[in-house]
Amino acid sequence: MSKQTAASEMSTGSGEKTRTGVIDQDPPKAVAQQLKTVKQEQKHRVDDIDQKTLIDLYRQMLLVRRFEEKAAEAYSMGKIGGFCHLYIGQEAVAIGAISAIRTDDYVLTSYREHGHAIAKGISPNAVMAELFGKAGGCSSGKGGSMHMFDRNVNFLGGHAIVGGQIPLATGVAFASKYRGTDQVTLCFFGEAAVNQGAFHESLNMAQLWKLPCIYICENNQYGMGTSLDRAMSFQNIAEKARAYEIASEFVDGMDVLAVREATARAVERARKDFLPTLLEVRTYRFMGHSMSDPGSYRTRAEIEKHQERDPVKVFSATLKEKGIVDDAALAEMEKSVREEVEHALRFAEDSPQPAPEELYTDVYANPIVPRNRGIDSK
Amino acid sequence: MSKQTAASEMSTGSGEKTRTGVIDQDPPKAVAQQLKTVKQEQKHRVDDIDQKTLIDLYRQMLLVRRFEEKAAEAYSMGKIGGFCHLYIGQEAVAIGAISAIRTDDYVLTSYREHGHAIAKGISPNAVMAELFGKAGGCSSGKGGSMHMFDRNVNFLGGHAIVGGQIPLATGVAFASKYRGTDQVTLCFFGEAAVNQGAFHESLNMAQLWKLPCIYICENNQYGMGTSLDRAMSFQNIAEKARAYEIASEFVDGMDVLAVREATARAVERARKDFLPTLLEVRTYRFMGHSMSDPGSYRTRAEIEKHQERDPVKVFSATLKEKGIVDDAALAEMEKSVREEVEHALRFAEDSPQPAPEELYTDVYANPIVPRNRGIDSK
Amino acid sequence: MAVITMREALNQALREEMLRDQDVFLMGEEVAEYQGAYKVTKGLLEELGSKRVVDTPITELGFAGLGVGAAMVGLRPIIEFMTFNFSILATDQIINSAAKMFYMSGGQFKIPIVFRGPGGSAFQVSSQHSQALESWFAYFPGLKVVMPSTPADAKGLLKTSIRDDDPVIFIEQERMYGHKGEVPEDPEFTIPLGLADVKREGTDATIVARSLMVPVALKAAEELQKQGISCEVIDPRTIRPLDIDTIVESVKKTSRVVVAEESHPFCGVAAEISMEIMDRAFDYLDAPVKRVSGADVPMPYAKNLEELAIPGVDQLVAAVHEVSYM
Amino acid sequence: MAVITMREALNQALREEMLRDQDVFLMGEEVAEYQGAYKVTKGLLEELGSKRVVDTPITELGFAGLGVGAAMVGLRPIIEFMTFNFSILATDQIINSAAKMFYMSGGQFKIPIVFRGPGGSAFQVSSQHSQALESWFAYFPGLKVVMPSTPADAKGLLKTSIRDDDPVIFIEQERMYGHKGEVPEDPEFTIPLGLADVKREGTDATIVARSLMVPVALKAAEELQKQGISCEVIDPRTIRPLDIDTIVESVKKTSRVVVAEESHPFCGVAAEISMEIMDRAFDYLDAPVKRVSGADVPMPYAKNLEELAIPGVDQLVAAVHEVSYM
Ligand SMILES: Cc1ncc(C[n+]2csc(CCOP(=O)(O)OP(=O)(O)O)c2C)c(N)n1
Ligand SMILES: Cc1ncc(C[n+]2csc(CCOP(=O)(O)OP(=O)(O)O)c2C)c(N)n1
Ligand SMILES: [Mg+2]
Ligand SMILES: [Mg+2]
Repeated sequence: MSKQTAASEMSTGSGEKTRTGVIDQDPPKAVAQQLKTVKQEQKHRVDDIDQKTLIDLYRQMLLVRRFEEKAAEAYSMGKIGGFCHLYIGQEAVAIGAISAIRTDDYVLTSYREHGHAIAKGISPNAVMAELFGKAGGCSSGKGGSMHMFDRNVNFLGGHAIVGGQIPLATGVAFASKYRGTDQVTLCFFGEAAVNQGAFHESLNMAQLWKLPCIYICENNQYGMGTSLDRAMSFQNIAEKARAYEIASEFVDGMDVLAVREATARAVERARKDFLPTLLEVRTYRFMGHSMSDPGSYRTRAEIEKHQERDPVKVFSATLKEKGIVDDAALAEMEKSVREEVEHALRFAEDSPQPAPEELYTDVYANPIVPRNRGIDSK
Repeated sequence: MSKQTAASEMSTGSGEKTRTGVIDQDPPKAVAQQLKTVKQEQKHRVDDIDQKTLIDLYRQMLLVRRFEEKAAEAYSMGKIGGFCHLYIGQEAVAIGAISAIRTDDYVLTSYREHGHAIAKGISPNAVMAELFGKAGGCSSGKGGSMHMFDRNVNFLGGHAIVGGQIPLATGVAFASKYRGTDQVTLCFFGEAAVNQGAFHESLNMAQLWKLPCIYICENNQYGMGTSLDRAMSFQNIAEKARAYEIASEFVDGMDVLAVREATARAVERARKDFLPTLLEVRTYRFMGHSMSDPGSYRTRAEIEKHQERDPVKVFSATLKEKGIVDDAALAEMEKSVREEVEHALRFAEDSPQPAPEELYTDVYANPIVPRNRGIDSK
Repeated sequence: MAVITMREALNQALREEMLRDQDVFLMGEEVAEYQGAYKVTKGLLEELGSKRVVDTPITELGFAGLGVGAAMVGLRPIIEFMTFNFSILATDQIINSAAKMFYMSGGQFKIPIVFRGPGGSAFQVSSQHSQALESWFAYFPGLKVVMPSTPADAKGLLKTSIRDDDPVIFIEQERMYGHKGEVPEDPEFTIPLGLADVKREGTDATIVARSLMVPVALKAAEELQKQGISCEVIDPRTIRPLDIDTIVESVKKTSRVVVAEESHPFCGVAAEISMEIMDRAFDYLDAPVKRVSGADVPMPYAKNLEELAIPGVDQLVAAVHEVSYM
Repeated sequence: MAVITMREALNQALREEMLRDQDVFLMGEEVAEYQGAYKVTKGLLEELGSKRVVDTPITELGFAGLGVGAAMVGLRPIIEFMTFNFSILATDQIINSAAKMFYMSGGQFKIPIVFRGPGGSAFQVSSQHSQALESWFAYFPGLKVVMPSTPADAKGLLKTSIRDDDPVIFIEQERMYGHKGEVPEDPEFTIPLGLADVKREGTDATIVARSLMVPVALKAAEELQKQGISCEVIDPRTIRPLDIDTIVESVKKTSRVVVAEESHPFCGVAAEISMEIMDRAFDYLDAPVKRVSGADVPMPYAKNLEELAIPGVDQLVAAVHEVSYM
């Protein structure tokens, strides 16, 4: 077994060992996986999955990619304000993972969540309108890029305090166990969030109480301009799970199928036995931290090396090589995705601004008619 | 090698392996060490240390024990108020560890700090007066049982928020490195503090930046009424150091010499190489969590089993068996310690209350003559 | 009506609401097996089981956030802080998650949670363990803040808070757990949030007091009555939303106001109340609103200093004299 | 004097004080290699080295506490919060350690630390990233709170804060980094804490404004001047300690006051100022003090709503009309 494909074993809460999708045990700064090897791996995985699902996965990745390219355009034109954190390069993570759960399962994530929102089933229209701060947005224009929500598809945000969603997700999983439902919760966060106390406190509770929460660390190797090794003394995040006796896996985040499989394994443990898992998914963001990041902390060459493993390209190549799609089918998908994104853009532009009185709604669910009035500028 | 005496190896930041004083790898609920084995170990250690130091260590432990028995008495008589957390049973930890550092090294700890304060060199008079809330107390009566301070001996508190002292100590160690002094910092905390985010955040920074801080977890197996296994999913605290690549040891906290030796090893690493260490020191508190704790969460039998390993008794027995002290010497020490404690009590009783105007001093070091006056009840 | 302690009244409220609604659970440090650090949760574990009454690690940020997450999907958590001093570690989840979730999700995720526990001054535990944080939480839209001063209010307001669909900060005064009073037994006894209570009627001056200051104000009013000054004592009970109307009505009658609080003064609740009184009853005021607050210093340990730091009857009497130009 | 931005003025203050005193170091997220998320720390790493300018993990509670510990033994840390929103995670160390250490140690351990970073409303970043926290910190004795409104004030006050022996919360308005003004070059240029500045003299009404509201107030004053109303604009600059005397002097002259703030209103700084004005200048007031504050709602993302949430010139003009009974 070569180092890259060795299955390392990690301890789990129950003493059981889980298979892992380890592809790279080198420290974070080390080179990315060889393109050839990834494709090799992915081709094996393709065989286990039906064609419709494969095509669906691909289309979703492409949709998120094109959606964000369009959002970036709109941002540059001043149509979107605030921070805007693009997910380009990481699509395989959200789409792979979320494809392994049901609609009634829960997803929580950070501010870099357009991809997760779309993967969980929020329409690109509602996501784009939210970016535009419009009434038709999935949070009625009140949340913006960092706070997408949709009750109907159990998409629970969109949280902008680094690490803040980790205790929340733990609580959502607590509720599933409390009620005895078999719903699982996926909690996504960046590798820099691992340094927050909230991560530590949550993983301890999750394993102590056996909560069906799957913690998915999207290790894109940078927290803003700070590389992993400048912020974390021990950089093997999957291994940190041992400090809580939580099961964990290291996963190739450039392979949508690897993510899907690892998540599926975790989901099974969560659904059947209420057991948590930590997945460290190694990925890379191709764009700046946010739209306003000059990105001078890494070289063009470094980015390009990672772009060779672009998860969208790798996957389309695999699908073609396996004969699941041909060029015509790909072109057709490209076209329909672009149309969908255009449509989202038009929807967002046409959607009205929130009515001024909306400023004062949604503060309280049980508003107690304020006996004190006029204390603010209204 | 029997399980009890096996030296387990833990990974350290630099890849080096440290010897450990592991005496007990069983999960926390497991039985305490056999009395015989402890004494055996302690006798070996005695040979490496000069007599004066040994007697000094013993006298300090005895002093802290008698001091706190007296404080408990005064508390019951209503002379001391607030919370009062006794250290009885744990004396070997503070005294062993602090005996391994210099006066210009730093100590920070929690609210259970009478022993540490005395070991670091605050006079029993000043500690007792502080408990009495008197002007002669080491914090001028403003801090009380939980907030002892003494600048002159670098005793930096006495902190009452569980885990709060851990980042502070990390900062003190940061300052030593910043200035290039070779001072080390000892940071004591209970095992329940390990579940706080502050622990996690601090250990990461300490190893990332190589700070000369020695984290001493006094694992007395209960956080108030909650046993370790009800609060922590993975209970081997020394092992948790791996998540930060920090060196660690597991230490028998009932053997003052074991603690002293383990601390000395950590001090060497800290002084020479600015490296942090985590020590998990297994101990037990013989009294309630605080003076008001009914203690119904553990049985008399459990307490008694641990009392067989009373660190004061074990040590006096060792010293006698080794011919370092005889009964007469022990009786003499007992007498002088009791006198010292009586003296402290009288000092505290005679010390005046803080003057009423002290209410308003020490709020600011640079008080800016308040142009706004009278905003409080004065 | 039975005469019981504040502690027992709170315990009744918890028990009744947990029996009434399976979605309510109670979580915090030492709430279950230890029966509560202040014994407020006594007997609940035994009666309701360990699913409903959960002991936590010392991990305030974590379990506060866990509670908010559980509330997002419809449970109704009661999160006990062993004391509110420790809630400071959890403020991010209280403010950035609980208070804002309903708003930033455009009204999709309400957060029916109660954060409760003892607050305010305790007995000689120094500054980290003895502080009043109500103004701190009340500052944030999205939170409700409740502070009862009698066993009956404690029970009725806690029951309402548990049934309320918004995050409620419910602060029990640490020194008052043993205070006794008559408490209704009807399990449907509740008190609406946002409604002040006139604890004593009077005509010459108004004392607005909350929590620990209510019994102090009532004693001062008695004292003053002997001197021929009739004081009205108003307890807002809910700090946010604040029932300013009841206060203003009283001021229109008495024209003189003292606001008492044990908290630090700066940007405190008394300042807010005074500002509102000035805004609504300026022409009725015969004297500026007088604030009597806890000392503007961290709480000292020494008993004599601690006593000086908390307002007492004498200070309230003096303040009423002052607003009466006596 | 050179005309520079607030950002540059702050940068100068940091640089000068770090050159002056080896004990001063700067720590925070992205302060070093990235040159600061808002570029306030630009060039400092290069000039002062990585010992003095330290990038941290995202671990606010941890590095805030680390700073306090370093201050206990005599260093003078400057802790940057990337924004003050994230300081909420660190409040325990700010309040329970920094603010109280000097007091609870009986005056043995002073904490010469500056916590600084952008605060207040930012541009369309929604409620978790857009909030004003000054009243929150100012509530606690032991802390000082500073909020500059011009580049010169920013520089002079930051230098003084760094030299001060107490913990200072130094809040830079996120929208104001690009604001320009004349700034003295003298490295000994400092501005004392606790001293308000009269930004414009006037006789008919007083507007008390801080931070982002100062330029708004000055524009409103111009507007009002055209209508024949002469406004005095006072910027307290330091929120704690508060220079109430300067405000009261103005009120005695004008008899009419508007207090402007972009923060939420409840228990805010305007309430505190109003209470103090009432206390000291009751007989001079011709109208109740009027508060114009940010909306009492979490900050919305949508641009149109956001604009409505922050007080503007029109609202200030209307408020001055109101206190003038026009
Ligand atoms: C508590 C907190 N501190 C700082 C920030 C500012 N910030 C936003 S994202 C970010 C980097 C996070 O990196 P990582 O967790 O790796 O996620 P990524 O952005 O790479 O997806 C920082 C510092 C924040 N939002 N919250
Ligand atoms: C943040 C915080 N939460 C809760 C408490 C209340 N409390 C004080 S000590 C304690 C138990 C701590 O246990 P441990 O850390 O094991 O130390 P030990 O008391 O055993 O020495 C608790 C819950 C506190 N002081 N601070
Ligand atoms: Mg990252
Ligand atoms: Mg313990």
